[in-house]
Amino acid sequence: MSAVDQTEVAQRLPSGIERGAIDCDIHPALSSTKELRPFLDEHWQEMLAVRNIDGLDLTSFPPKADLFSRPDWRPKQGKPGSEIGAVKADVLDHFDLKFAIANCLYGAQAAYNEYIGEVLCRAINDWLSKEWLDKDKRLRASIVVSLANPEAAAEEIERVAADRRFVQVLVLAMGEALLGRKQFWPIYRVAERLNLPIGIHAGSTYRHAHSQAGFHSHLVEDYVVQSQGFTAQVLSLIAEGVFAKFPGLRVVLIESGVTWMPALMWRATKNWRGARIEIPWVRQAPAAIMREHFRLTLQPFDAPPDPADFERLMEHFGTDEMFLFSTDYPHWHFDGDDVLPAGMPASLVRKILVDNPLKTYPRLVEAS
Amino acid sequence: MSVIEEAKAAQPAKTRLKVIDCDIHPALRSASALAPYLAKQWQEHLRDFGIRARDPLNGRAYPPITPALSRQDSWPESGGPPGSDLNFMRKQHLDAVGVEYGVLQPLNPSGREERNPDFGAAVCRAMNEWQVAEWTSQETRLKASICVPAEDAEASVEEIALQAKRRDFVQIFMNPRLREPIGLRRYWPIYEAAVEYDLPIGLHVGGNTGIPTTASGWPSTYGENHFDQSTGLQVGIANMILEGVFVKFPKLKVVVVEGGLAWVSGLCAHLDYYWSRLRQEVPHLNMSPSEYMKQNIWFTTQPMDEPENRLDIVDVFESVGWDRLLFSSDYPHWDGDDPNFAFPATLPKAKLHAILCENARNVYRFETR
Amino acid sequence: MSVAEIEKTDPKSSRLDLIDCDIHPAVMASPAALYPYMSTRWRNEFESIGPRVAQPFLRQVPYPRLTPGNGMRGDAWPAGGGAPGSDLGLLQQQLLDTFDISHGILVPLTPSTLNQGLCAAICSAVNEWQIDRWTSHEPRLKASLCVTPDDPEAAVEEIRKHAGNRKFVQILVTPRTIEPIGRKRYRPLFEAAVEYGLPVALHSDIGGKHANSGAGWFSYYWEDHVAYTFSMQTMITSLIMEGVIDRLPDLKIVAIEGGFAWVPSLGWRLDKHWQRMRSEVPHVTLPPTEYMRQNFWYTTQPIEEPETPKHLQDTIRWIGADRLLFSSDYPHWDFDDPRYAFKTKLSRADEAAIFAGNARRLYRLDQ
Amino acid sequence: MERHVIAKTSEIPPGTRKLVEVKGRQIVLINTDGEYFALLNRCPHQGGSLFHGDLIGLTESTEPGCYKYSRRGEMLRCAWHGWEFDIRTGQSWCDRRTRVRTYRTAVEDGAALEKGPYVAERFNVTVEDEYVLIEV
Repeated sequence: MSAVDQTEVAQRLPSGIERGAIDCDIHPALSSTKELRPFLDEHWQEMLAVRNIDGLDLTSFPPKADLFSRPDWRPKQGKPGSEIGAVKADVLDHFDLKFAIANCLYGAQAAYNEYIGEVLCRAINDWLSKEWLDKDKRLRASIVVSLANPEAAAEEIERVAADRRFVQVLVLAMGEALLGRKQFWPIYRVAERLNLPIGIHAGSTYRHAHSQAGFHSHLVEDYVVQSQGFTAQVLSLIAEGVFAKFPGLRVVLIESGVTWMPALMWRATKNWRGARIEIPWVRQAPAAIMREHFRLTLQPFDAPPDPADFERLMEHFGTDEMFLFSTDYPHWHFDGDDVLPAGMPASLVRKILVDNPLKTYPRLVEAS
Repeated sequence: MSVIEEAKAAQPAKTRLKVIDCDIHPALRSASALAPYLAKQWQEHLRDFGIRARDPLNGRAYPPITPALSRQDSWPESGGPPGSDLNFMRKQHLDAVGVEYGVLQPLNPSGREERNPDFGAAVCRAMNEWQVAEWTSQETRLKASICVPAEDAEASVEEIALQAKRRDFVQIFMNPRLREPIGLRRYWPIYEAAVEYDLPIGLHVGGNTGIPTTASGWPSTYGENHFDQSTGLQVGIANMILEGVFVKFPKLKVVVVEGGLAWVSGLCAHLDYYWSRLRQEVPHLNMSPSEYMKQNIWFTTQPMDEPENRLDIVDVFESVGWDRLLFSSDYPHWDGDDPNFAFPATLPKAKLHAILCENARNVYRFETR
Repeated sequence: MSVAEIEKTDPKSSRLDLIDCDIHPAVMASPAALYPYMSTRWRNEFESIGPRVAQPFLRQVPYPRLTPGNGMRGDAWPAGGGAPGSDLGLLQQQLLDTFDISHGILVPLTPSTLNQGLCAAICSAVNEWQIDRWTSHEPRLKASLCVTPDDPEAAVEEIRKHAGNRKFVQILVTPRTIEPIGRKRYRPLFEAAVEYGLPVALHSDIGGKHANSGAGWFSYYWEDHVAYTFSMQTMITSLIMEGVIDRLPDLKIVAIEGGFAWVPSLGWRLDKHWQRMRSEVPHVTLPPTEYMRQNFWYTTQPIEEPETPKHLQDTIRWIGADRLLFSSDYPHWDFDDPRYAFKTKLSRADEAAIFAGNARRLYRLDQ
Repeated sequence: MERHVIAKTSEIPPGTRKLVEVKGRQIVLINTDGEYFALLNRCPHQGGSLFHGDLIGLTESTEPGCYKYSRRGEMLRCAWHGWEFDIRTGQSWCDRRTRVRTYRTAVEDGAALEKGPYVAERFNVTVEDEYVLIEV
C-alpha cells in the first residue's frame, strides 16, 4: 500500500490518523496485587495477605501526576488505565487501532527480593493474558520480567511466549546493571530466537541515582533526565557487543523521547573511530547500529517548536524507519487527537502508524 | 530438650516501676488526615505525588513482615492503622505497662526524606502540628519529636526555633542515613540549634536515601535490610564523632533509637584502635572516640538483643554503661519490647530503674521543659 | 576511491581573533608544585593519605584511556620531560603561537576529594599556583577560580579572596556534585558568583559520588566519554527547575567539554515537560529554553561530527550561535583544531562570535 | 613523479620512524621489520600529527570478548583522536571513505643512485651507503 495523503486520512477519521494504526505503548494499570491472587500459588497468596505486599507502584510514575493521567482519561475512581472499557473507548475504538501493545508498569520489576520479583512478574503476565488480551482481540502485550535472575527471566519468556499475543520483552530503563552486560544475555538469546524485541521503558528501579549528581528534587526533572538512562543503555548494548552476538535482536526504546538520539549517534561514532580498539567487536559505525537495531516510540515527542524543523530532525536520524506510533495512554503528552507531531510529512505517517511497527514486531505480522 | 518455660515478668505487678518509653510510633488515621495541617498547595501535592523519596516503590521496596509493620493485636477497633487511635493506645500500651512519659516518633509521611525540599519542610511542619493537636495536647504523658527536613539545615533550624518553645517537644527527630554522612558540616546548624534549645537529637534507625543499606549494594530481603539499617546507625555516630561534631558541640546529646546495643562496645574498640593509628587525619579530636561515645550518646534498648545465654545481655549493658540506656517499646511495631519481659529477672532493681526511667528523665528533663 | 586530504591551512590566517576557552595546565601529574601553597596540615595529608576520591584505583582513572598520561595528545609531551600541559614554553609554541590565540582560559582539573577540608585546600593552592606559575608569565592566559561546591561556605570564602583579581575570569566547579547543583545548599555559591559578576563554569568530570549513569556503571571509556554530557544535562535541568536562574537572572553558566549537539533536545524536553508539570515547579516562570538562551553558554569541544556535516548548522541555529565558545581542550587526545573542528562552513558573523566574540563579552576580556 | 632521497637506511632501524620534509610536505617514514612506509604527516580528520602516534597491531574480533591480533606495527594511530591507518595503504580502519596519502618507497645503494635521476636536497649520496627514496 502506498503512502496515504494525510488530508485524505484526516477526512476519514476524526483523530487525524489512519484507520488500522498500531499503538506501541499503552499502559494497563494493575490496581492492587489482590488482582493477582488467582495467578499465585498458595504460599504467595498467603504472603501477600499476611505481609500486605501491595502498593508496589513505581515511584517513577505517580498515577495522579499530570504527566501520567490525561484529564479526560482519568476515571472517577481508581488508577487511569485500570478499566478495560475505558481503554477500549479512549484508545482502541477512538483511534480505530488494529493493535495496541500493553506495557504494564508495576513495581514487580523493581523488587529487591528476586523471588517476589519473579512471582509477581509471572502473575502479571498471566493476568495480562486473562484480563486484557482475552477481552479484546486488538490487544497485544509485553512480557514483564525481573532482571534479578536472568536465567529465570529467560525461562519466563519462554513460557509466556508460547502465547503469540505477547510480542516483546519489557524492562525498565534504569536498573541495577547496564543491559549490555553478559549476565543478561540469556534473555537476549531467547528473545532473538522467539522473535521478541526487547522493550526498554522509562522508569527507574532506584538502584542508582538518576543522575551523576544524585537525585533531583522534582518529578519533572527525573522525567527529563530519563534520556540519560536510555542513552546509557544504547551505549551499553552496543559496547558490550550484544548485536555482534545476537544480530537479529531489536530494541525498542519506549517513552524515551526521541530527539536526543542524533547527537548521540554523532558523538558515539566520532569516539568509536578513536576508541574502536577497546571494543573491536563493534565493526560498524555505532550510528549505523542504532539505525538497524533500535526503534523509538513516538510519545512523548520532544519536538522542536517550529514544525518546519521536523523534517530537519528526521534528516539527522538518517532514516525514517526508527519511529513507532504510540499514544502512551493514559499518560498526558498531547491533547485531543494531536497525537502526530506537527510537520510530519504524509509519507511518513503510514510508516510510523503501521509499516514500522509491523517490521519491528514480527509477531504482529502473523496476525495481520 | 525441655519445654520452654512460660515467660516470666521481671517484676511482679504490685512493685512495678514507672516506665518512660522513648519510642512510640503514632500513625495517621489515613493519608488525608494530614491535610488540615498543610497549605492547600501541599495538600494537592501530597494527593498527586505522595512522598517521593529515593526509592523505587514509595517505601514498599522491602515488603514488611506484617501489615503496617505492626503487632497483630494493635489494630484499633475503631478502624485505622495501628498507632492511630489514642484511646486504644492508652488502653493497650500507656496504661497497661504504666508509661509515665512516652516519646512519639512519627515515621510517615516522612518529610525528612522527601526530595522536593519545600514540600519536605511543609510535611515536617504538618507532622509537628499534628503531634501537638492530636496527641500531646490530648494526653500529657505523651511528648513529641520535632520532625525536621535535615537535608535543608536552614529550614530545619527554622522549624526547631518555632517548635522548641512548646513544652510538647522533647527532642529533634532525625535519621542517621542521610544524603551524606550525618557528621558533615552541612548538618551542623541543626546540632547548633539542638544545643541552643537543649534538645537531644533522637537518631531513629532508618533513612530512605537512595544509598544502599550495605556498602556492597542492596540486600534482597526485609530481614537483611532490617539488620543492615542498624549498621547505618553505627556509621552515623562514628562519623559524627570523627568529623568533630562533639568537639564543636560538647553539650550535644544524641539518643540512638531502635538500633540494638550489642554492637556498641565493639564499635568503641574499633574506633579507638584506628584512631590511635590514624590520628593525623582527625587532629581535631581531643579524646578517644569511645570517650565521646560516653559523653554524648545514649541508646534505647529495643530491639533487645537476645543472646543464646540470656544473661549475657547484662554484660552488654555493662559495656554500654548503665547510665546510657533508655527503655523503648517501639509500640505498636512487630518487633516491640514489653518492659516486663525484655529484661532478665535477676537485674538489680536500681539498674532496672535507671534503664526504665531515670536515665531518660536525665536526658529529656521532662519536668523542667 | 579518493584520498581524503584536508586542505592545509595556515593556522593564523583564517580569522582575526581566537579565544580558547578550555586549556588544561597539568596539575595532578606533579602535585608537589602545589605544596608551597598548602598548609603543613594539608600538605602532610596530601603526601601520606592523598586525595581520596570515590573511585577504585589509586593511580589510574576508572576507565583507562586510549593514550598515555590519562588520554594526552601524543605530540604534547615536553621534550624536557614532565606531563603535557606542564611546560609553558611548549604550550605557547604549540597552542598560543601556532593559532595566534589572543586569550586562553586555563581550566585546571582537580580531584573531587572526599575530605572536604583537603578538597578546599587543593582548590586554594591551585588558584595561587595558576597566578604564580602561569598567568603572571603569560598575559594571554586567564585563570579559573577553583572551588569545592559541596562545601559552599569554603567556596564562597575562596571566591571572596580572589574575585578582585581580574586574572580570574570565572568560577570553576565540578558538575558531579553530591546533589544536583540547583538544590538549595549550593545557593551561596551562585549568589557570590552574581555578586562578583563571574560566570560559573562546570567542566566534565571523570568521577563523582554516583554511578556514571542512572542505570549503573559503564564498562568502557567509549561509553563513559559520551556520558560526560549527562552531568551537563543534569546541571542545566537542576539550575532551571530549582528556580536558581529565576532567582538570579544575572547568573552566567558555562558548560565546558560536553560538546553541544545535545543542547537542543534537552531544551525541547524541558519545555515540553515543564509545560505539563508547572504545578510542581511554580517558581519556574518562563519556558526553560528561555533561560538556556539567556544564562547558559557551551564550549564547542569535543565537537560532534554528524555524518552529514551540514547538519551541525541546524544544531547551531537551534542553540543560537551566541551561546557557543570555541575550546581546544589542549593537550588532551580529543583536542579540537580551530581550523578543522567545524566541518561545515559557518557564516562570517557566526564564526567571529563562536571563535572569539562570545567569549570576549562573557568574560569581559576587554575590561 | 620525482624520486627523493630522504634518509640513510642506517638512520631508521626497524621499529623506528623519521619525520622528513619533501616539497613543503611533512612525511612520516616508518621502518617496520625492514620494510619502509611513507605517509603524509597530516591526519585527514583534523590534521593531527601521525608522526607522534603509536604504531600498533591490527585488532579484530569475531565476537564479544575476542581480541584477534595481527600485523604488529602496521597500523598507525593518530596522535590526536586515535584514528587508525593501515601503513601499507593509508586506509582508515573505521571510515572506509578515508585514506591518508601514502608514498611509494624504495631502497637503493649509493652506487645505483649515482645513475639518477633523484632529488636529494639535503643529502650527499655516497657509494658506500644505502638510501631510502620516496616518490612524490
